[in-house]
Amino acid sequence: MNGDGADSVLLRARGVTKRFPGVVANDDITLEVHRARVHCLLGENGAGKSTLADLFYGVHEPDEGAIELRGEPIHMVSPRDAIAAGIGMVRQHFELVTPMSVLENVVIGTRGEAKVDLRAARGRLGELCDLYGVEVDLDTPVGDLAVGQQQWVEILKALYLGCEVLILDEPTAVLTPEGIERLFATLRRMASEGLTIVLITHKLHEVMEISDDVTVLRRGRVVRTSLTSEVTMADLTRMMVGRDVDLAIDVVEAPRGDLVLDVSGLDVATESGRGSLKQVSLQVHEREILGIAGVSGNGQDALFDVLVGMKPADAGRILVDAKDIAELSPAGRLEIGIASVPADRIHQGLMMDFRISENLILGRQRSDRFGRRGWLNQKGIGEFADDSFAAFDIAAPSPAHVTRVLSGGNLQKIVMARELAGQPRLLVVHQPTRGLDIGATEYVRRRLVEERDQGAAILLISEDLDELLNLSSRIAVMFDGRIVGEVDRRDATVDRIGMWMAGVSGAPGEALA
Amino acid sequence: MMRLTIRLLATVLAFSTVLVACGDDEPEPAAAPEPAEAPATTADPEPAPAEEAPEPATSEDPTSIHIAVIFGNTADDTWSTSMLGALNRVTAEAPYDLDITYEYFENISYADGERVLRQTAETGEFDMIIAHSTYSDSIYAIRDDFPEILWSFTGSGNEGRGGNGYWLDVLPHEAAYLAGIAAGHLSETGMIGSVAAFPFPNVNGPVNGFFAGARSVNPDIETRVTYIESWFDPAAAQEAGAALIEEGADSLYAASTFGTFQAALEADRVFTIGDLDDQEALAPEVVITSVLILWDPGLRVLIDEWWAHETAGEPYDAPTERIQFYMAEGGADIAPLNEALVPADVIAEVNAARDQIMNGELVVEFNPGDVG
Amino acid sequence: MNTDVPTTPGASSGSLLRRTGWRLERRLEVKPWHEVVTLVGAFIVGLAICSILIAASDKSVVDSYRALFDGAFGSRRAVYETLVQATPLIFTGLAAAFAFRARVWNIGGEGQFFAGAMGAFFVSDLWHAHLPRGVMVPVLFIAAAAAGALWASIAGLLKARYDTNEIITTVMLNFIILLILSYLLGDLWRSPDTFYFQTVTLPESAHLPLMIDGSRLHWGFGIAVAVAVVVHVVLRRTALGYEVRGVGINRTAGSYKGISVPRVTVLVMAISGALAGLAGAAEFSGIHHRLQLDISNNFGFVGIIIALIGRLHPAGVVVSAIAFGALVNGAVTMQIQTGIPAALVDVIQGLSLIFVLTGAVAVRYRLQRTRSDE
Amino acid sequence: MSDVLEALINVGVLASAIRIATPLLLAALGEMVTERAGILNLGIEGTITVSAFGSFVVADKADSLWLGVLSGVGAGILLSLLMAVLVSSIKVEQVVAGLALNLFGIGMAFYLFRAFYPQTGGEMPRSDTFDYAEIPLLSDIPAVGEVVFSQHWLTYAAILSCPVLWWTLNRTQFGLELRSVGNNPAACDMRGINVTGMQYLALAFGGLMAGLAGAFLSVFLSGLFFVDVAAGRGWIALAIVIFGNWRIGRILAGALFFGYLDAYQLSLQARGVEVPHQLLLALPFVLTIAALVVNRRRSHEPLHLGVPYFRGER
Repeated sequence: MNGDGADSVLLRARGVTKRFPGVVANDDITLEVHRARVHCLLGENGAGKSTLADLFYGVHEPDEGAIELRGEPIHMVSPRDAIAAGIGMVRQHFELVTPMSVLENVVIGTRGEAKVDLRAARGRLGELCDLYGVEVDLDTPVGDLAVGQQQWVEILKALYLGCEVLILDEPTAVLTPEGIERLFATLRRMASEGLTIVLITHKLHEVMEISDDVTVLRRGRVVRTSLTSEVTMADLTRMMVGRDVDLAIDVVEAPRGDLVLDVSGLDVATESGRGSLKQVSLQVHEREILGIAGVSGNGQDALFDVLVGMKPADAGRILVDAKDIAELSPAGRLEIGIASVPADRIHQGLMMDFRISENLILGRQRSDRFGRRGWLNQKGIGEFADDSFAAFDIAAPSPAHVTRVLSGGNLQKIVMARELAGQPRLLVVHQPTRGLDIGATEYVRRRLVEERDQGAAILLISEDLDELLNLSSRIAVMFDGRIVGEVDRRDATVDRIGMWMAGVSGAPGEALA
Repeated sequence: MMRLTIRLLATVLAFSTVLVACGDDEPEPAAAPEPAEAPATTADPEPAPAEEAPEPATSEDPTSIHIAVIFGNTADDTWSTSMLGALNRVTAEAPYDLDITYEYFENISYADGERVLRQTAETGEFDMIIAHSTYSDSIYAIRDDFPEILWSFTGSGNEGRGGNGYWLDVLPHEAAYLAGIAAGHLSETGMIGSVAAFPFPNVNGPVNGFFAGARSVNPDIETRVTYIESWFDPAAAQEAGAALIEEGADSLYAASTFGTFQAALEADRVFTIGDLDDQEALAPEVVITSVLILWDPGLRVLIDEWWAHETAGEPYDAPTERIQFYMAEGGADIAPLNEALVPADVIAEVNAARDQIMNGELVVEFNPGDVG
Repeated sequence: MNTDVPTTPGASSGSLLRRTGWRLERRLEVKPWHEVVTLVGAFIVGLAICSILIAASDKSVVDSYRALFDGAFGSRRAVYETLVQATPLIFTGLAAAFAFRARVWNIGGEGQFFAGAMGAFFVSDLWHAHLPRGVMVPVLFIAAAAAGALWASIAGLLKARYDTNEIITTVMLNFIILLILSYLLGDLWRSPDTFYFQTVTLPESAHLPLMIDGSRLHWGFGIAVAVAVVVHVVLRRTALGYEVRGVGINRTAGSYKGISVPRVTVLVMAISGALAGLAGAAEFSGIHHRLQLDISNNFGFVGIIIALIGRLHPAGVVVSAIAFGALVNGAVTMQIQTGIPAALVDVIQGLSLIFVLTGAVAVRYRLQRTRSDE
Repeated sequence: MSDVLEALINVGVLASAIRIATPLLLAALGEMVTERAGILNLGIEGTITVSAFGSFVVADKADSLWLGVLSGVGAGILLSLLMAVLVSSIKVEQVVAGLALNLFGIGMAFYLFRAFYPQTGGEMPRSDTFDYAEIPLLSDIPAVGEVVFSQHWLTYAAILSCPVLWWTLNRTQFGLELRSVGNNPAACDMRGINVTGMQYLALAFGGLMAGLAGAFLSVFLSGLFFVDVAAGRGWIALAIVIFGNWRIGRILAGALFFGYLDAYQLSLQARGVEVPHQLLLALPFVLTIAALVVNRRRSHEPLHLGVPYFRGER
């Protein structure tokens, strides 16, 4: 418990600054991580946590300042140096070679052995699995594993190399509440056996639950490091956000209108079988937000894709305003007023090398407003861009600039401006505030509510329970490709939804058919 | 950006037209070589006037000629080496006591032919430009711009149009016939073959001659031909030769190709006959002789024509027919037979037949049709 | 092949460089002057190395470059010839640039060039006796574009339907069409009155008219520049061009927003093939007037290089095609006048390319000191 | 017709097929390894040419065939390392870099050839060649001995390299890492593997194998160097890699099959059978396209093939 002794400091950042073009990701960061403790790095998205982790792992080098290990400055230019020094990391986006087996993935990069002694490796790995209660088939290609299991493969990779410090970047995003519990239990056990753990998260309750120490980051700076036992959640919130916030939006609900989206018996298979949809049925009405909760990887992607026309349904019906849209292409669905905000705005929503004005018309480049007989209407496009800039308060030098230069929040504003422009009948939204700062989050949520009030039917898929509880009229929960429960917001509680998210079905009558 | 692009494109166009327009004021450069021609040919100070041959030359007469040769392939292929060999011999002969110098440009693609020929001519350095007949179209397209240059193309060609464009050809089918006699005698399997480049008349002619020669001593002999569709691909020629050997051929004539000797080297008792240039030294173990093409008489004619033009000032007047040379006229021959491989009586028989061809007693038909 | 990896700003560097305390950083925006400076720099380095090679073969560097320049621009005719040389390269360069804009890797320009020439020959053979020049020449070009488009569409359709790697299919199609042409030239299409594998000569009525009488500069050059303008307008001002660029930047986002990537892929391949086919028609009807296996001097492959040096921009393609034409054209004069071996000319071309390519990448980065305290 | 069928299993055709297949196999194996590391090298044609020259000139001037092979391999590796600098360090587009390398390599080889061997009208320079290495006893087996055991030692080496390569790729740490680099360089980087270094090694190996292919063409087959010595074999090797779906066994089969088709068409001509042989020659290319379509479900194409890797970008 004595975290103050200088000799117990294992890892230290001393005045570390890291700049990227246009941003200072880490600004003069100093912090100490003590041996055999769980240290949380807490902060909003964009606070600089992942960059700091990358600096600890040699992915990037600090522009100023130094990383110290066991009191000695260590100069790392590559993860190889970090591995050699005994640092392991599990990144938020997994680094797995999907066509290869678990065993092979673990063995990759183990130094000094010419021949892969797969038998020995299998033995050692088996011991590790037993020790921490990990159940995974070592010969399965990792591409076929569930996301939660893939994370265990990543952890095994780090442990296999015998690391002293294990850095985990947002490990709980892909886990069920039950999985989180197991992970935390394992981490505590590892810490008790002498492993030092740095856990990056933006979830307060996780900090409170697992950590010994916590460092709060905001806008690339350290706000404070303290013993977890000495702070409250309210303190942490204030430090994280810089003010007292209540993201809850006052929702005055108008009565819902006609049925817009009527999905029944939907089956969508995926190649690996993961994330498929099984017999999904749901309805969304005018002036209503249906929230879809669930741990990621339980079919949300497939649901989004099948609604916007990126994936065909294997069975079931999708009716919009009582018309079957199964045969409609994504373009056709845009035309009848189905707008969508994808989860990954950079990969699925935007052309980063387009001009901003061009991104604003993506999908409607052949509409009457922006073109005629195949020609683009430059004037129309320009006017629309100016309107959007004004209406959505987009911070960019001009619509003629390349989209790449924008920040995350402004990127999402462009997506929103584009999708909301046509007064959509149905709006399918997937993780609309992921990675946004508080201001942008607030803004996006408010626009969604406004849109609902103007009569749109909104399907909101999110992994952020607070967001769902705050915005939705009703919440349905997906688990393993099924809707396992649905509840009116007024009756929703975190416990109940959490149970469903973990795959425990609700009592009969609670889940709507 | 749009405007920038259009401006850029406009600039490019303007730039091109300006460059073009600038040139408009200048005298047509194509015509320029004419006055430049005389100094270019007489400028060479090295051969001192004192050394000049007495007989036809006046002090006005040229003492040197500079020749350019354009090769489509590299200068190593047998067509090229046969031409270089002839140039070397004619240079040594020094007709009219001329100091003959030549330069060659190799590996010039067909697509570049016209441009390269023109640029060669435009240097004003060359009195005569010789190219393979694959460039005959190109020569006719530009030769009128260079009336002082003697143009020549060598080989099968497309058509002759006279003027300053001379069409040279040589006919090696008689020499191939002689090689066929040797092959016919040497064959134990009763089959001979030829690895040929393309089924073109000037390839088929010698191949037919070769087979006819063999049949003249062994009427039952079987004949096979394989085309490799390349003038110069030793690896393909080798494999084609191997396939023929496998079929039972034990003498291979490399018609306008190169590399069959390698196949013969790797087989038991298989002989090969080189083509265009003497190849015995390459593989004396298997090459019994080579069918030679000799450009010497053709080159002499060209130099005569050029001399007449230079000294008498007569315009060039090439025949529209090809100027071709049979064996008796020195356009082709058979290389001395390999005494280590060919029995003396066969050598004697071949030499006798050669004499007969030379004095006209034996006529070998030129058969450019399909090989049978 | 996964060619659909969108790139976001971030650091990149090899560790060797990093150990020196510097790193490369991707520029957010590349300004035109960056490109110009880098290209000029690359050009100078390339020139320097070539100078060493020239000096090593005992030739005067100054004379050589003077001959090179004279050969390329020294006279009116030299300029025409440079433009003649540039003409097919503009077409094939545009073909590659258009496809690459959509990240469709059409390496089949060479085959599509021949497909175009074959299409042109086919119609000229069919109709030449009956059509006046004013009709015949446009018909030739249309046929060439159609044939090039058709041939390229095989790769486009296979990619759209089966997601086959178009680099491979287009390379294979190059070989296949050359063998088909070889077969036809040896058989059905072979001119009865010549010895070689070649067709009959085109009648005058099918010759592309000259832009400048007495030169070889035919209207193919004018058409090529016009087509470059059209390609630019299509890319910039039409919905199709928008979609083509979009598919090139991020095909996932494109398909989420209703752009049919397979459809665009097939269209792009077809248009790219048509452009390369036009090159075949221009060379066939403007220069050679008969079909032969050797009428392309690697124009299809060089077009790819032209496109990349021209930064996939039609104006850049035109400029770099003319520059390349000048290099090729001037190189012959250099060879003839100074006796530099032909092979060295190829080496010089290869080297300049390597440096220009390097420069084209380098322009996207800037060198940044990583540690101010060292 | 019987000729057509008989030629199919003719001993000479089979022996010839193996001989034709040898350089294709060598180059294809090298390219496969290169591609497994994520680099698409279109410059094999140039590499083969450079190596053929390197082998020839040293074999001829130093009068040692073994030195010749060695220097050919060295030349191949050098050119491939230039490719590595371009694509792996500078990250030039791989397709263009390969094309530029062909231009440069072939030009350089021919330039140096002329520097060493000015042609003034004499014969083509020719070096010695290796003799066939007939394996005692085995080569006496009827038919099989002639087809399989009377080839060049490099042919045996090429075929034996298949199991060795298989073992290296699938049973060693190095092989595992190499395959990983082509599939997910970021994962490897995070694991401390030097991605650039692996790609350099893979390209060097590709250069070594293309170098052997070049040496085979010059100092084994003909003892000659000429500018078109590669004659499209680099491209066919590329096709074989795809035809073989990046699998060693199938690449071996593919190389033999492509060699076989060529030998077969020559044999048919030698038998006087009239076939449009162009169509037979086109068959390998058509089949490669077909293989691409057929294999698409179980493709072993490296996931990151042809894509430059930048740390920190995804």
